[in-house]
Amino acid sequence: MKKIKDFYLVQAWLILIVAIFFGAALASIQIVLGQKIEQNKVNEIKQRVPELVLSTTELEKLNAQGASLDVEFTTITVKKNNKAKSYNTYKAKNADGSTIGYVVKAGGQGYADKIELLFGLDKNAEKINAIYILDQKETPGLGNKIVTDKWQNQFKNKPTEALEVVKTGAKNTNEIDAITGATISSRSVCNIINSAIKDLKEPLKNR
Amino acid sequence: MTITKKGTFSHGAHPKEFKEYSENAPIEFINSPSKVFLALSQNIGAPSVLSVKAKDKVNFGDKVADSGGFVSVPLHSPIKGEIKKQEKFTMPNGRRVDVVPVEGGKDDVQKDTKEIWNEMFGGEWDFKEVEKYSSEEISKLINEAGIVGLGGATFPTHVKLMANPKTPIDSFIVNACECEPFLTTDYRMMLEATDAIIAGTLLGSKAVNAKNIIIGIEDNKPEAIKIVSEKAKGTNIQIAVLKTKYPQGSEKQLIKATINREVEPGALPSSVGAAVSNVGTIAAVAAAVIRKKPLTHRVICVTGSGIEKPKNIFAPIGITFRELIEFCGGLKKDAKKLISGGPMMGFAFGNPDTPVIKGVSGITVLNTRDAQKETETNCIRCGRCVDACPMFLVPTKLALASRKKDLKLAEKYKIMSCFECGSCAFECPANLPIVQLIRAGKSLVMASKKK
Amino acid sequence: MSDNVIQVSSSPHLSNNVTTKKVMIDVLISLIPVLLAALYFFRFYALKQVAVCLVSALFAEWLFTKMRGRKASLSDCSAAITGVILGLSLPATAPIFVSVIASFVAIGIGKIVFGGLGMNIFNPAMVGRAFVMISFASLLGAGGYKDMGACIDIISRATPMDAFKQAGIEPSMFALFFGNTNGSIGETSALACLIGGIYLCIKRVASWEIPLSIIITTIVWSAIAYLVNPAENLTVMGHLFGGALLFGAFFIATDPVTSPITKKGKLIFGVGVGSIIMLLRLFSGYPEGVMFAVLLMNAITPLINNWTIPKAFGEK
Amino acid sequence: MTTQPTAQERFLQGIIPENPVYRQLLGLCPVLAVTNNMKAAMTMAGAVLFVLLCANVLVSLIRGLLKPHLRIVVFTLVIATFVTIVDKFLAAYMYNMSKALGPYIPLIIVNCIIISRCEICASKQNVFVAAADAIGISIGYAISLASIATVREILGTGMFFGFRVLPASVWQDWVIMVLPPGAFLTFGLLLGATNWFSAKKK
Amino acid sequence: MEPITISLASGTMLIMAVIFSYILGWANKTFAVEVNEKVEAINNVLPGANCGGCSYVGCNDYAEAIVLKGEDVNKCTVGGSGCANAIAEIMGVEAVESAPLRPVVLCLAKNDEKKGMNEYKGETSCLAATFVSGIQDCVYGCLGLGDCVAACDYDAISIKDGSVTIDYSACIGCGACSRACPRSVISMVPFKGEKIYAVFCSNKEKAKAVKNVCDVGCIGCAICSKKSDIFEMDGNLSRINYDKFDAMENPEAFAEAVEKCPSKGLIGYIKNPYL
Amino acid sequence: MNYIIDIVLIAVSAALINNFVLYYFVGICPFIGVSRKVDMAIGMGFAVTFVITIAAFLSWAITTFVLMPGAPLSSFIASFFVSKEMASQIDLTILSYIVYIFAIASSVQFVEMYVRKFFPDLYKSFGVFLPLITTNCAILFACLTIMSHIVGVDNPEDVWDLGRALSLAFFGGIGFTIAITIMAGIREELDTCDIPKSLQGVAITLIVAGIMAMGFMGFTGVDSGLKKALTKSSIVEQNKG
Ligand SMILES: Cc1cc2nc3c(=O)[nH]c(=O)nc-3n(C[C@H](O)[C@H](O)[C@H](O)COP(=O)(O)O)c2cc1C
Ligand SMILES: Cc1cc2nc3c(=O)[nH]c(=O)nc-3n(C[C@H](O)[C@H](O)[C@H](O)COP(=O)(O)O)c2cc1C
Ligand SMILES: Cc1cc2nc3c(=O)[nH]c(=O)nc-3n(C[C@H](O)[C@H](O)[C@H](O)COP(=O)(O)O)c2cc1C
Ligand SMILES: Cc1cc2nc3c(=O)[nH]c(=O)nc-3n(C[C@H](O)[C@H](O)[C@H](O)CO)c2cc1C
Ligand code: SF4
Ligand code: SF4
Ligand code: SF4
Ligand code: SF4
Ligand code: FES
Repeated sequence: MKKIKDFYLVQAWLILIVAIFFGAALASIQIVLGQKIEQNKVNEIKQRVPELVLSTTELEKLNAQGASLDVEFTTITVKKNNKAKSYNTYKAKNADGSTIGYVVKAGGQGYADKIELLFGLDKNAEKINAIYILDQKETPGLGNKIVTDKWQNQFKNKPTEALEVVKTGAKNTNEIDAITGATISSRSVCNIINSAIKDLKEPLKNR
Repeated sequence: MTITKKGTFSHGAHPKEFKEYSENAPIEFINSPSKVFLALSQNIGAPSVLSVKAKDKVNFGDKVADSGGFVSVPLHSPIKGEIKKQEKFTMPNGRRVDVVPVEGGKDDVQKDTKEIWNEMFGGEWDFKEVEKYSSEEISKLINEAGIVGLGGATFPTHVKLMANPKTPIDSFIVNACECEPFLTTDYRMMLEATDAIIAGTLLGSKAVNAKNIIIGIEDNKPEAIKIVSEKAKGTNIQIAVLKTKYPQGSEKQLIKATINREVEPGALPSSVGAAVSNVGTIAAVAAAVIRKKPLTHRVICVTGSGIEKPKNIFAPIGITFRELIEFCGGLKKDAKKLISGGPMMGFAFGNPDTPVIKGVSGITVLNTRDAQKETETNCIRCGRCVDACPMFLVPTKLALASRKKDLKLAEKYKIMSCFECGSCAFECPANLPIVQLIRAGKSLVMASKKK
Repeated sequence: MSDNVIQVSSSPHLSNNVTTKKVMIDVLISLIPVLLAALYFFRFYALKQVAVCLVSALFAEWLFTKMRGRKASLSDCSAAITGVILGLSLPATAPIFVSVIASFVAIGIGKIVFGGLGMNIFNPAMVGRAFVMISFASLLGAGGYKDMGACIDIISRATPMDAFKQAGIEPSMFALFFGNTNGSIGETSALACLIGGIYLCIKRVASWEIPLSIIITTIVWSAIAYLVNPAENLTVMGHLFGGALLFGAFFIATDPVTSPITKKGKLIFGVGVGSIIMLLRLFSGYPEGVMFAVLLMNAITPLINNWTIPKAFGEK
Repeated sequence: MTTQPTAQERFLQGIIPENPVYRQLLGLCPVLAVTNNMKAAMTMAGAVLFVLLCANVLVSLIRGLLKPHLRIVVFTLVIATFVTIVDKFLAAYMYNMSKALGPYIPLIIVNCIIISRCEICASKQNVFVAAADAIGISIGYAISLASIATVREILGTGMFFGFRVLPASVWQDWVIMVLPPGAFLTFGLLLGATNWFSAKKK
Repeated sequence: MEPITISLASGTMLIMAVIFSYILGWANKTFAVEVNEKVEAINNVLPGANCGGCSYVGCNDYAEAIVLKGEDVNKCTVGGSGCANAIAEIMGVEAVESAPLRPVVLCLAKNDEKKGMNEYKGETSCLAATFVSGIQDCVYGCLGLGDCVAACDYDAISIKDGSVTIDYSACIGCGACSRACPRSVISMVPFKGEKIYAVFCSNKEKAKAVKNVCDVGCIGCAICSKKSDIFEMDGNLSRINYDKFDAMENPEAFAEAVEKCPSKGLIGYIKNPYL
Repeated sequence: MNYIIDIVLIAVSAALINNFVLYYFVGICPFIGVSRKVDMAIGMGFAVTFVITIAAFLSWAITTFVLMPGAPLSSFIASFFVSKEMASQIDLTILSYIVYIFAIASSVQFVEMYVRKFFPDLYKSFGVFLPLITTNCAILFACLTIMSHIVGVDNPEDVWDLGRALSLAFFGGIGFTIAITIMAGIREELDTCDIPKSLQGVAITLIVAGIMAMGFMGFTGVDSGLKKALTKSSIVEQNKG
């Protein structure tokens, strides 16, 4: 007869106990910290909402008041090439419930890796108010200039029609100056915005 | 008789020929020296065994040593005189060998060298006489005459020229390429002992029962081609005129160029049904079989930019390098390097008092300019050595592996297939001592194999 | 007898008198047409670029060999080639500090850390160029080539490959062939590269297998690309004469140290370089791929050597 | 048998003589991945310190109960748990840093430094020694990360800990330094330099 | 909600742990590798230089040889007697006292004492140089091209004027130099007592041949071996028998033999640097 | 068609552009430790590729079915105890690291046993590498990358299925094999080079890796380029069809 000590599970009693204990401990940590982590993720976007939907003066006013905006999160799914595509959008509302504008999260391929960004639209989805780059891995010194205010400010008050990148001096309202040496990154940002606007213009207007 | 043209092999090198020093110098005859030094191992294989004692008297052509085995040959005295106590000499190839001196006294009258030449190679030759000898008889007579390969390899010729039912030979090739720069020994032999060569060729082919008989000559020797093909009329000998390229005279490359067969690495020519002998060897075979003369003298070409009067000399084996050089007027003031053999395969040596052995086909003396070696740099991996190597090896890897003593790498690149022809080092812009390194590597590989 | 001390050495006692130095000097000679073209089109920009790279490459070689406690190796001229080729592969506009850093990296990290001449795995000049290209992408990327303020007209134009990739402007074949376009100062003139390159091949300093297989591979791939989509792709001629293809094929990919030693290996190497150049030109973010293609194939060279050991004579 | 080192020896050895990066060449992935700026490098070092300390202490406490063939499993379990805890803490309280470090925090689980310390020291010696060992090794690790990160951050961005040290007006960033090739080159050259120094000292 | 998460988490972990410990338990049993404890223990004692001085490929090889093949315990030249004693303890045998082996160069000829020196061009390596004749007349003596220097990992060898000097403070006695020398000029000798004597020549030829090539060589006159049995003739070359040297019965005879050697300075000694 | 393009792009990206070793710095230990000889390197490469694929499969399955919020298996079990609504929110991702490392360790063990039993010859040549692989971060890295494409993805379309997961893992392994084999080739060559003493060994290996990484940077953007070219040609195809 086999001795009890020879059973594999008996030999491993320590592991079993440790496993149960650690499982429980980790679950507790998840319960304690999980909420906060989720909050961090949401906040990262939510705290950008005011600056993306308000003009500078409005923003200052808001900050002076120490007030905050009401933000409503929705996922909008559109059909594209027979496939569903979802966007996370954030509707900013005044205290009275009137819509100020929308913030859309969108992403796409940049020069080196994915670029993820937010852009704010006015309440009729007719003008871009501002953009913000959430995540990018473009070349430092070149492509990563897309995070500079100087470049992003070009997007202020652009109409929501197809934006175009030009290399020498934007003239038309829908033109954006390329970053020298990083046309590809510049173009990628515009393409991401263009395609999101194309998908969302109608759904947003209709809401 | 037929003549084929432009046979050759791939790769190889094109060193400048430098034959002009001695090609037009007819064979001269040096007076017999009063003392000769007969090295006991003059051949590949077992050394000869001394059959006389110190103080014994020997006459011209007397045997002084017996064959020491099957792959070995007897040794004959080239002069009349008294046997002296054995000594040791360092040969140009670095081997330390036993040497037996023979010293002629005052009253010992030496035979005239010219007379010896005439007895061996001169006079009328009747090729019909060849018919009188059977294959076995020829081998036996060759053995008794102590003939080894005079092309440099010094392999006992009777072993090569012996019919062997296991490896039948259909092609007998006479190596008259003399692809080494400077040397003109074989060339002068072809011009001055043509009959003996033709007779020897027929004897050799008879010894191995070969139907195909070929003499391979490089196309830079038109005179020799002319005279040999004239004399060969009426025989079934083919003359293969080959492109001038180093090392055309190497056995495997010659077989490829003449009968388009490739000998595997490590195998002998007989594995593809061929036997190769040097012209000088073949002339000695004729003298041995038909005229019953042992191999006591040979033609040695003393040439090069460091020699006063380059000459082709018929000289006794065992004479010292110094005597030969002095016969040619001595060294020039700027002589820098003494080489036993030609500059591509030959061995440099420092002591001119070393005796000549049967395999020495020439002495090349280079002056300071020709001996100049450019400074060595690192290998630049240019691949010129690869393009030159007639064995299709990668010499640079062999050299570097040997330098690092990385035997595995050396064997992976087939170091043992290298036959040290020197084409690679000749071409190398980095002046890497490739051949020297490969030799060291090969010795390490062999030592590790023995273990 | 002789006045000399007798010398002994191993056979062979003859050599064909080609030395490393002579090989390297031949390369410098073959670069003369390219240098002349560069001087003609870029004037003092070319002079400055080549001179700065040459001087700093030589200084770096001297300094680093000294640091290693080795004898100075300037006399073999290989550092000079590195300097000149590096200078020729930079844009006219590159500032001096870029050229100096590139030279130091080329000689230091590209060559001396491996043990100096003949030991390096990667082409030193390309290591240096890649280092600065990645470091200072804004100066050496396509944008960097253009300098509106330059007093030489061609420098104020976009490079032809880039103009095509960005704006679809077909380059003029005439300009590409003779070289009055913008670009790295050595690459613009296809004619000069051909003259110098053919001289190299005839002198057997460079192996003809490499440039030939690069050129043929490029022709094949660009023809396929053109046939699949003529609207968006450059013509075969454009690919052949545009960018650094000929300069790279003749002067850079042929560096003996960093390319395979056997014939078969060289052909494989060339096909690899050509294919990677075309892969990068057609699909990557850069308008050109010679430098990366050479570096990548340099990395594979030891494997190619390893896998193309020739059969010995007579071996089955 | 050789005697085991004392706590003090363990502590000191970990810093230079048995430096986990330059001497033992362990756990090189994070060394290369997170050293493009000092902040990330130091956060990483902190995370390693926490995990190593906790794991060493815990393993040392239960060392009497370990079965030889199962000990590695226990180590792994312990390490993985603490790594998860660190990861979540970072995500909760240093969200941006956690995003920047990405997968390299969880990769501490397979970092050979920790498992080798559990094996070599914690499973054989008492809690006190194990803790000293963990701190020593972690300091050694931090020094190594700092040395590489300093070079890369200063040359690559002209900054140190996010503060500009080389004025942007004269300094052109060597972008390659913050990219993958720069990591390999910097570490390779620094490793060469340390070898050279230690050879010279001898 | 929370209890569920916690128990599910614990449950998942438990299942995994069970699966895993089962696999490991089984693997442990099925693939148990016999580790020889003695080998392990000896491995811990050996210095781990893996130098090959013991004539095995590495320390581990030697450890195995001791345990499995009964090899002597005193072969490790690096560890010396301390190491041998430790191994002996593990193996439970008596350690034979072993003196450290150290290299001695048996050719003292400087460049100007070697005859027939010619200018040598080629690879700076003694092994490679043995394939070139005429570098110097003596084919037994040191070539001075430094294969031994290259073989020594401890920078203990230097060459000046073609003559080799060993720095015994750096040498650990691994014997790499001796194995590397193609002319077997370096001999490994036990360093014991105050003076380590040696016959500093390697030429095996007869008197005349030696005289022809070297001024300081052993001419094989055998006077020494006739005077004292410490000397033994290896052909024409005198050698010291170090086994007998330790238990020398007749030191006077030995002194006389040294005295009477016609080649002055040929038989000499090295002061033991380890005392 | 689009799906296949997706898989191809993930493959190209994992093998070349974002090479595990030269871009993400994972698997450096074996990359340096086992790159001295080419045949060893190839053995290690294939062992990693094999294990990484199996581990990716396991972790994909566990994440999808057990760990992620709303995973079928865990919510099924939980639904016995709480409401369906609540059950679908059970989130066990906190266990992911532990689960992955165990999945890796058991697949290594399993592969080792399997190969030892059924392919003893193969075991001789690459079995020795298997235990080393457990502590190779490339494997865990692949699992984590797959997880990041399953958990917390905004767009349900972008959640990776098994095919994408395996493509990443398998070609990531191939990329590792390519890098380590090239490195081994170079290191064999370096054996005959005169490298400064202090740089010999790991230091020069790192420098070579740095230069290789520069070379691999040339591939940047090839995926977008390919995507553009491929989608264009597939549109042409669709139009035809
Ligand atoms: C190392 C390196 C990194 C680069 N990084 C980027 C980048 O992040 N974004 C970008 O758009 N272009 C980048 N480029 C430049 C592209 O290759 C291309 O030349 C450029 O996008 C062309 O833009 P331009 O016409 O504005 O000069 C980089 C180039 C190099 C050499
Ligand atoms: C590189 C090389 C070159 C050779 N050149 C010649 C040559 O020119 N003439 C010659 O007779 N033998 C030459 N040999 C020797 C031949 O290979 C072969 O040994 C010889 O022809 C056989 O004839 P034997 O035994 O009569 O000497 C050469 C050998 C080598 C390795
Ligand atoms: C030898 C050589 C190699 C080059 N290699 C590359 C390369 O790999 N990638 C690249 O983008 N440009 C390379 N260039 C620069 C381009 O050939 C050329 O100058 C280009 O048109 C400029 O575009 P870019 O700066 O945007 O890359 C190289 C130039 C030379 C002379
Ligand atoms: C045909 C040829 C091409 C060369 N090309 C280059 C080159 O592109 N870059 C370079 O740095 N050195 C080049 N060299 C010089 C030299 O080979 C190079 O610096 C070595 O890599 C140094 O070890 C070349 C040399 C030759 C013979
Ligand atoms: S490697 Fe050998 S066979 Fe080949 S060329 Fe060199 S010496 Fe001749
Ligand atoms: S010829 Fe010389 S330099 Fe060229 S590859 Fe061969 S060994 Fe190297
Ligand atoms: S001198 Fe050097 S090689 Fe010789 S035994 Fe001593 S340490 Fe070893
Ligand atoms: S002792 Fe031997 S290895 Fe050392 S230099 Fe003399 S001959 Fe060469
Ligand atoms: S730390 Fe990444 S493989 Fe070791």
